Amino acid sequence: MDHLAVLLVVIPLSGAFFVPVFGRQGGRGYRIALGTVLLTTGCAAALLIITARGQAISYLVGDWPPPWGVELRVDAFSAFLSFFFSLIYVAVIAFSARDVPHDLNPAALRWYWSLMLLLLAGLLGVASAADLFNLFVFTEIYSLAACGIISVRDRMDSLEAALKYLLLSAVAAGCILLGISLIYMVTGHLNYAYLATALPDVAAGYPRTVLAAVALLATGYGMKSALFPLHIWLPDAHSSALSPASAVLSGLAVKAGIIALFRLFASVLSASPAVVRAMPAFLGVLAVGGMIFGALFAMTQTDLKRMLAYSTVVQIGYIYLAFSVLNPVALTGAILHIVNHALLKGMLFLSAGLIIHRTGKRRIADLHGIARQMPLTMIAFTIGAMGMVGIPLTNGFVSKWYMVLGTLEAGQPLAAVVILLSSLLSALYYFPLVIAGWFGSPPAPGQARPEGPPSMLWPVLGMGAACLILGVIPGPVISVLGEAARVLLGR
Amino acid sequence: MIGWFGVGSLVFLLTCAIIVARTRDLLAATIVFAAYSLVMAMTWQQLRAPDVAITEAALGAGVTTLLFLLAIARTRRTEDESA
Amino acid sequence: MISLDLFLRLNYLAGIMLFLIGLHTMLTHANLIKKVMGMNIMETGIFLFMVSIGYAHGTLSPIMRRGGPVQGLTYTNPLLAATVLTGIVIAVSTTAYALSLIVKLYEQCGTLDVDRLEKLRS
Amino acid sequence: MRQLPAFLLVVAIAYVLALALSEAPAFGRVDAPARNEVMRFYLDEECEQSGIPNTVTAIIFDYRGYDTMGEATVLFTAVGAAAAVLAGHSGTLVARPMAASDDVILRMVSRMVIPFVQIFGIYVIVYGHVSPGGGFAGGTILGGSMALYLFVFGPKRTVKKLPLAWGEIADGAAAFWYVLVGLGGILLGANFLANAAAGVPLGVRGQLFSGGTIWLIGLGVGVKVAATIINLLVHLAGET
Repeated sequence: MDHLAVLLVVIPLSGAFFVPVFGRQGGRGYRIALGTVLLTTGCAAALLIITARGQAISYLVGDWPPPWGVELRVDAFSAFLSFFFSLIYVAVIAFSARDVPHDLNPAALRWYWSLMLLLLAGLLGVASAADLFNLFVFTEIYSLAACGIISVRDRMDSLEAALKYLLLSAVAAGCILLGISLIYMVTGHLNYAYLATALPDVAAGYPRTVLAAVALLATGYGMKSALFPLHIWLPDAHSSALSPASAVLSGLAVKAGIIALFRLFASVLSASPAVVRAMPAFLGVLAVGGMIFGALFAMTQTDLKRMLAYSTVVQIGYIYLAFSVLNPVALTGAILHIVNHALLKGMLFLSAGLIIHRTGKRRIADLHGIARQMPLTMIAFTIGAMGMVGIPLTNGFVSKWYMVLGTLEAGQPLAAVVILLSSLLSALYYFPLVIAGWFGSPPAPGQARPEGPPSMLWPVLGMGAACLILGVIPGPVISVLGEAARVLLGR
Repeated sequence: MIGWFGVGSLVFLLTCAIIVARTRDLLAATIVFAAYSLVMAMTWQQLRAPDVAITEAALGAGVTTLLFLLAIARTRRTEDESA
Repeated sequence: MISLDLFLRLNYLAGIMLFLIGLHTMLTHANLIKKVMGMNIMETGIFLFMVSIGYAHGTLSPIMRRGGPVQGLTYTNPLLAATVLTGIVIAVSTTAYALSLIVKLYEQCGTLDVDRLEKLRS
Repeated sequence: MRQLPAFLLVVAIAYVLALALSEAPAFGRVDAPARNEVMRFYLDEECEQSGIPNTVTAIIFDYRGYDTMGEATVLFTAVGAAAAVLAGHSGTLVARPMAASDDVILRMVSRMVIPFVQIFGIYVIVYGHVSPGGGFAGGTILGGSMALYLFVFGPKRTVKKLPLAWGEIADGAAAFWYVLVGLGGILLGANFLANAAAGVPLGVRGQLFSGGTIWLIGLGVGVKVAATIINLLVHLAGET
């Protein structure tokens, strides 16, 4: 059964390799992609069942024990994220089947499926890595694939956004690699567990080197996850991609950097007291910046997808802020918010994609009265907006509730105030849109357009249902996550 | 110690890097970059990493240069875009 | 504070300086191809740094002669060589992809200058 | 505009790194902290048990074979992304594919040289576990020979000799070959990518067919890298 830990990554990789070999005709690429993603979801579900009771799988690739070989570690944290990530992928791949083909030429379409699967493999690889260099390699896989699915859309703004993203993520990769080599220089280990044992002594002997390495790693992963001043690539990249690609990028890909930092911090860096003092505080300050400025930028946007992209900057801020107080309750909220935001933002981008697919409109001002034409889409969009703001009975409320509770418990009421304030700001840019969509008068009442095709609607509505379910009965998920958070913080 | 040869190649590398950064002619920069990569490969050979050196000579000096040449052939040769 | 010891670490210093030169080129130059060159210099700087970490005076390259290692001699760190190899391949992949994006952008816009691209878009 | 923040960022990183380096272990120390039992295990284990003289190749394809699978995937991703970008003809400017050379000397010499370069590439691939080199370097040399053909005879003839579809199929198949070798380890009752632990015979040290799966993986990686390079160059040369 332990083999599932490696199969989780190998299945999407194999699917990606199959597409150019077997998927050269028509709809085959789609079928390969969907089959692969379903298999991966099954695999992740089995892993979640195994690890939910707090027991972690440690897989030794090639049967070489650490510190010599590469170790994979799947615990409740990574299994939970893997399961939801692949579940969201099912919806996005199903949505793509109708949305993407008419935007792409056949060769680009083939690679679109392949790159989507590579992105998933990279994300799952990051979630299960227990070795610094292995983490770096999978970070590169997902970053390149993320740029790739932006640039498959052959437009000038997509190409430019992809290039900007690629160059900045190369800078980030350089910082990460330099950080890894500094850590290796003073410890001689790459495996998390061995680093954790070696680090307390080393941090006493080489305090500045360790701090510099941590600063470089935090910069690198902060850039990859669009932490506030390093978020400049995100709005272009996420608004110019195809809608399903935006859903995956905004919902899942930016989270990989957060996951990597959480894991690194929890299993390695917490061994050094200086790092524990410096890093979370630093991240917390930047997170607050992201929550305030991201919201202000979001308010001024006129383009729907750009506004959603800035909203991602805000939500990333929540997750980092909740992480920075180092409290198990807040961390439970943060992990839950990773998944909740993935569901909500994925759904918002997909419903924006449906609106663009049917009407061709993407300016916020043009969306008045859109609910009369596409009520089901608008219901999904409304659930997403309510979740983003944190209205009770949606999943966004649950995670924000835990984050606020945790920050209060950690004795940081200021952080709680910032979370509430930023939610209020979210309401200011989401609700006018929703109200105009439901009650505004459509510009040309004569031309009624039907809803999108069912094959595009059900993924969106399914995600909406998932959001409501997680919002109404969060109990089982919270109990799994509480365990995961305690394991992460080592308490 | 790394010896005078080592120090000399480090100085050469830094000079090449600055030239690549400064010159406005992209083709010239590519050629200097190829020389830079070859000297880098030699430095790594001196640092007793022959596998890395042979890979850098093939990938860094060879393929990267070819990629740059092709890209320049299909775009433009100079950095100045007064036209 | 920063001491003179830095000069006993000449190889590290060179690697870091190449990293910084590359980073500066990447961030300040407007030309896209030049940015990619800066990226390559930055990455080779890191690799030089890593290879230098693996080196130790008076050691051999980690390839054993027939009949096993010679007694009393040591070898350079093979793990760093392996990681640098991986890094080189990743760097080349990134370069290739970046250059194909640049060629395509040039086909569509006729410029390699980021400022002009910015103007064209708005 | 862009100059000042970039300069400040570079200075900040320079300061952090200088602080780190001023206390880091000195260059070239034989007793540096990184030279610990992990490194010694690789070297000792190599000479005691496994049949691979080149320790770096052993680390790449055996101890840390999973990372190398990721590395091959990064190459695959880059080719895919580049191919997707360059596949369509949507540009407003006319694409300017690379022209063939009509120099007789160049043509004759490259006709003679290419087979030798290819043989050398294959040699570097298959002897990667004995001498410096291996799948990545050898595959690059093999791909480089085809790049020479591309540069001299032009992309049209290259594509006629080696259709792009073949390159893509070889790329995907060779990457999948890596996964297959890994799954072989599971089938033999050990873990993914297991070599000696799965009972694969290691052969006689220093000979061509030694090192168990290392040889198989190296071959796949060589094919993969060669296919990758020629795909990339053909795409970039503008014949798609």
